[in-house]
Amino acid sequence: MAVSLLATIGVIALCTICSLDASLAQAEGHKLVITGSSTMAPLVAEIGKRFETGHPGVRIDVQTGGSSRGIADVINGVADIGMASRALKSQEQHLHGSVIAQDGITIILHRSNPIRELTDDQIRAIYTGGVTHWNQVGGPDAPITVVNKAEGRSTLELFLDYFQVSNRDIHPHVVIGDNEQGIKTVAGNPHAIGYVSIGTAQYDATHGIPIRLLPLQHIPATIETVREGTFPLSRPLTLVTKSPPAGLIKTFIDFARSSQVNDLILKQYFLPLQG
Amino acid sequence: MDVVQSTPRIIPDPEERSGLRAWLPYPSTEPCSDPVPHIRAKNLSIAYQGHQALRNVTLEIHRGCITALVGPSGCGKTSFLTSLNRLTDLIPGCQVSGNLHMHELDVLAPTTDVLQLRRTVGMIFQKPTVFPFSIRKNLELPLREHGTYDRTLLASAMEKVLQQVGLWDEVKDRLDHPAQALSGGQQQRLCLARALVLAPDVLLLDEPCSALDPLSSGIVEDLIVTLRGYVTVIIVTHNLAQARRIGDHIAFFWSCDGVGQLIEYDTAQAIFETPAHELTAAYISGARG
Amino acid sequence: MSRQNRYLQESGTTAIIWIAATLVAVPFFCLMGDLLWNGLNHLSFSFVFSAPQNAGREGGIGPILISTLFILGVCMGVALPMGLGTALFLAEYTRHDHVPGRLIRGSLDVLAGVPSIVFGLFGNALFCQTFGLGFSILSGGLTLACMVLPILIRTVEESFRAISNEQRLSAAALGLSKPTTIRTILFPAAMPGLLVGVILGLGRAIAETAALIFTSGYVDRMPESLMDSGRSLAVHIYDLAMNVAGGNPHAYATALILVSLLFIINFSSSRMAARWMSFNQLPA
Amino acid sequence: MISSLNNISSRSKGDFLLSWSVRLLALMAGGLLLLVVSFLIHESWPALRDIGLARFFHDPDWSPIDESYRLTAMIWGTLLATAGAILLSAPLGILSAIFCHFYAPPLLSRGYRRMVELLAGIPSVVFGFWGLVVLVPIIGRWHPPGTSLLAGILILTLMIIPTIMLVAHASIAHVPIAYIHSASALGFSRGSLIWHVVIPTTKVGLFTGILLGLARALGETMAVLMVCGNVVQTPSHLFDPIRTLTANIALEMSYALADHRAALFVSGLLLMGLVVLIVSLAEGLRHRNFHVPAK
Repeated sequence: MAVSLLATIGVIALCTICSLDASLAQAEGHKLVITGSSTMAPLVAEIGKRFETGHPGVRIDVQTGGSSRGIADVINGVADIGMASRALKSQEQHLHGSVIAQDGITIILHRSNPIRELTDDQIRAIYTGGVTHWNQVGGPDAPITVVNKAEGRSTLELFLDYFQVSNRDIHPHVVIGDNEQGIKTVAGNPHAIGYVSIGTAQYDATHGIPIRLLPLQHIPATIETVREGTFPLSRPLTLVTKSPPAGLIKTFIDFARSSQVNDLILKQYFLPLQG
Repeated sequence: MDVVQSTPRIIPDPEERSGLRAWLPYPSTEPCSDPVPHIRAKNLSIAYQGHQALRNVTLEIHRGCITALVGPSGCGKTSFLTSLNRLTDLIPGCQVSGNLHMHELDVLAPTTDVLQLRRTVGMIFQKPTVFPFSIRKNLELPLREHGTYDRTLLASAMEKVLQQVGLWDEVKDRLDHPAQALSGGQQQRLCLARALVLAPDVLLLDEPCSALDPLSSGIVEDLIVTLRGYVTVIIVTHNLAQARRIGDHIAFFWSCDGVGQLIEYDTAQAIFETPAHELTAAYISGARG
Repeated sequence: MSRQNRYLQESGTTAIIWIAATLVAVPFFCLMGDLLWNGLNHLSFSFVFSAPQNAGREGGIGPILISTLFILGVCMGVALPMGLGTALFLAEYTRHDHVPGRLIRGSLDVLAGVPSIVFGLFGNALFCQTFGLGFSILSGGLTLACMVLPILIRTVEESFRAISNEQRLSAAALGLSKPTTIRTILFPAAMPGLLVGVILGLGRAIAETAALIFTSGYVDRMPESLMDSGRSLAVHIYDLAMNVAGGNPHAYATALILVSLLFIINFSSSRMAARWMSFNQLPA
Repeated sequence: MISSLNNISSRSKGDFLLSWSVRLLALMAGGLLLLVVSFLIHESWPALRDIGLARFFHDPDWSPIDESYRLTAMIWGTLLATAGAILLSAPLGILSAIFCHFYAPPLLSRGYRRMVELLAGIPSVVFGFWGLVVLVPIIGRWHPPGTSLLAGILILTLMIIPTIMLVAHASIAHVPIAYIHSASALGFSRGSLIWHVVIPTTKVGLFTGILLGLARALGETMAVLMVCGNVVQTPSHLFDPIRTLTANIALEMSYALADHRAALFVSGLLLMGLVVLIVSLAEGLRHRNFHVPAK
């Protein structure tokens, strides 16, 4: 027994070493690590799957975390491609961004909430604590649960930017990370208000999740208004690389920008570049 | 085979020794008649963590004799015994000094191969210490460790020693059963067999009967007597009657100020009938100790 | 004290204690009942073996089980030899009260108390970034190995220490060398303890989430090598519960599987330990 | 005169190999703590150097985007959640250990112990999940949104009861049976036997259990992350959402950069220091407890 146990340990160690060897060999050039924006992750994962079927032996690993993480991982070299659901900032101009689709940010409520529209001022008041009860904005008699994004998420930055508020002035009840977490929180609480990517929200709303997307400045939050350019809170979905894309990375980015993935982009309720 | 003058080495070649030298006799010289002492200790002292336990023991033990070490608890008998096969190495902080020779072998020299030493010096403890596996494996393990792998040799050696200790008929049908299922007396006899299977020159016994019931104790004692003439036996015992029954020589230890000393060493007859030291006389008469 | 007073006091104490015991038991049964009630509906053969789809709302947990096994394999593959060696050193090669042993033991005690999230930080900084392993099963497994090492060493060392010294002495008296003594006598005797240690370590590793999020990552696909990122069961539950609207049903089913795995591990370990003991110490 | 040297037991090759390899492994295992600590310090060094310890307590708030790194709200969150959990679980854990020993019929006692052992094995993410889908909505109905300090306290309580109960159980089992017999012979009732004999003799053990529970509660991440709401604020009542130090790390680590990342490592270091202090206190107590012979 003792001997067999020792042997087992030996075999495990050997296997570990072998597979490590094999995997290191495999890792060269055949695997793309993509990290960043939770808004883009489901879309890029789908694109990756399709890319893999056309390129056998290639593996696309997608990890979420937020746009800032995508940028950071690319700079650190942990990821080959970063996902940022916003345009590159002025201090990030040394990186290379390739836009693959357009998206917007929408305010979401629980579907049972009778409110159909909120003005920008009302939203600002809700988020900064001026309005704490739904009946102050014509809703039911219930306290408002304010759902805010965690820092480092581009959705938060764009939201703050649009409403001209500082994150310090916001008094949230719940802080969430991913878009999905925000949707889940709002879907689970009839008196919550949150803001997420239009694509993610619309996808979930059409898949039976009880949320409602509110219009902004009377313009409905849909893919069409984003396309027309009328929706006020829109943003580009960008793939970021450290150096100008080349090799497999370039092939992948070109693929993601091509019309071959339009159906995937539309399915996630984002706006493709062409068509 | 002439053992008397020769054997400066204690490491015979494995073929000859692998437990199988029919483990019988050394020659039929009368016990204790060998003029060259088997074991010579000179000024042997033992200290634990700087605290002296045994001081300046000098004695000569003869081949084939049974030497009994007697004396009250804590007077260094067991320490002396364990220094003979250098089990003292295993006791943290134990320091042995002085001269100790077994034939020509310098037992205490750092270069001595202790594994070979312990192979030729068997030891039995107060409590039976069978290993937690089968009877067969208990006996085979030491032989394998010392280089005997042949199955028939192993089997014959096992049968011989088990017969020697009178255990064969009791266990021959359950050699593969756990040794710990045996009774205390049987376990102690198995330990004896396990020591004998290596065909030792010297056998150290540390109160081998004290944890046994009187019946088993008697059986083990009788076994020890049968070894007289073949193996040099050194036995620690608290049982004076036993020492008198089986001992050829008696070494009487006493603890002075917490330090063990050898008070008197002589033949059993001399010790019990004409003790030279008053402490000895008091102890054997039951007045002290 | 009057007799009646005393009676009242006694029955009051009894009542309080029964209430406390019930207060502990009720949430446990609620939790288990809830898991069973909501998890069993979704449990099926295909759930266990198929791949997750639609962020885990559909499909199953096949690749996640495999990733979990890989992570545990790496963890034990590293922790077991290290733990065994260290325990051997502590129990057989150094004295209990000597400096090296005390230092190592002390540092392991401290390590045992380090919160798992801190291990996550450490693993991320060392394995993912400094060693360049990235988000991978290997990083996760190594991080977990650091985490379970103290508990493994502690149990194995205790079981070596529990072996009576007479066994060592009598082995030495037979001229058995130290490696032989360890291999043939001490190791088998310490086996139940070793098993318990492995089980405890496995239990801790399989339940771990915080340390894995930053080391082995989120990817829920079938891992092809140890360098791939892989999602463990616990991370999957976390993700379904927190990030996936409509993910609760499958989170329940996954939680049920995870908890049953832990129960099976616990149960079989006590059984195995008992059988090992009886095999060694009682007539067959 | 020669004296025997210890530990030159054998010059066999196997022994040499084995003894050096176990030494090497032990060295590695012992060095692990050093590695962990040095990495944490190395990673948090930029923050300690550039930000300085004082700013973690004197900045206006926690807002890494604006380079503001006040940790006090999260420290309060951690401490309050832990304290609440200990206040609830210590009596419950100890009482249920007493229940097991003195009140429950043998069969129930065995089953109860088994149950607590199973409870101890349930992963924290399962506790968190259950808290999120069952407990939080219940609290939410009462006082929205439900994710709150209270939810954190309740879940933590459930998680550390097994630790406290099992340690208490073990130390009660160590009470010499003679104490109990002689107290019974003096005509003590069961209540006063427990109160005057069992509790005083097991004080140290009970306290150790509580300390270990405390350490577990302080270091717990996933469960509190899932049920506490994660808002950075000093709670003013039980229904306020809070963020603990651990949850903060788990939440922000994935995208933290530069000073922000270093600040998270600082909070990790802080946490580790705190937990290590408690654990070593508990270990010290436990050893003392076992070395005092029962007289």
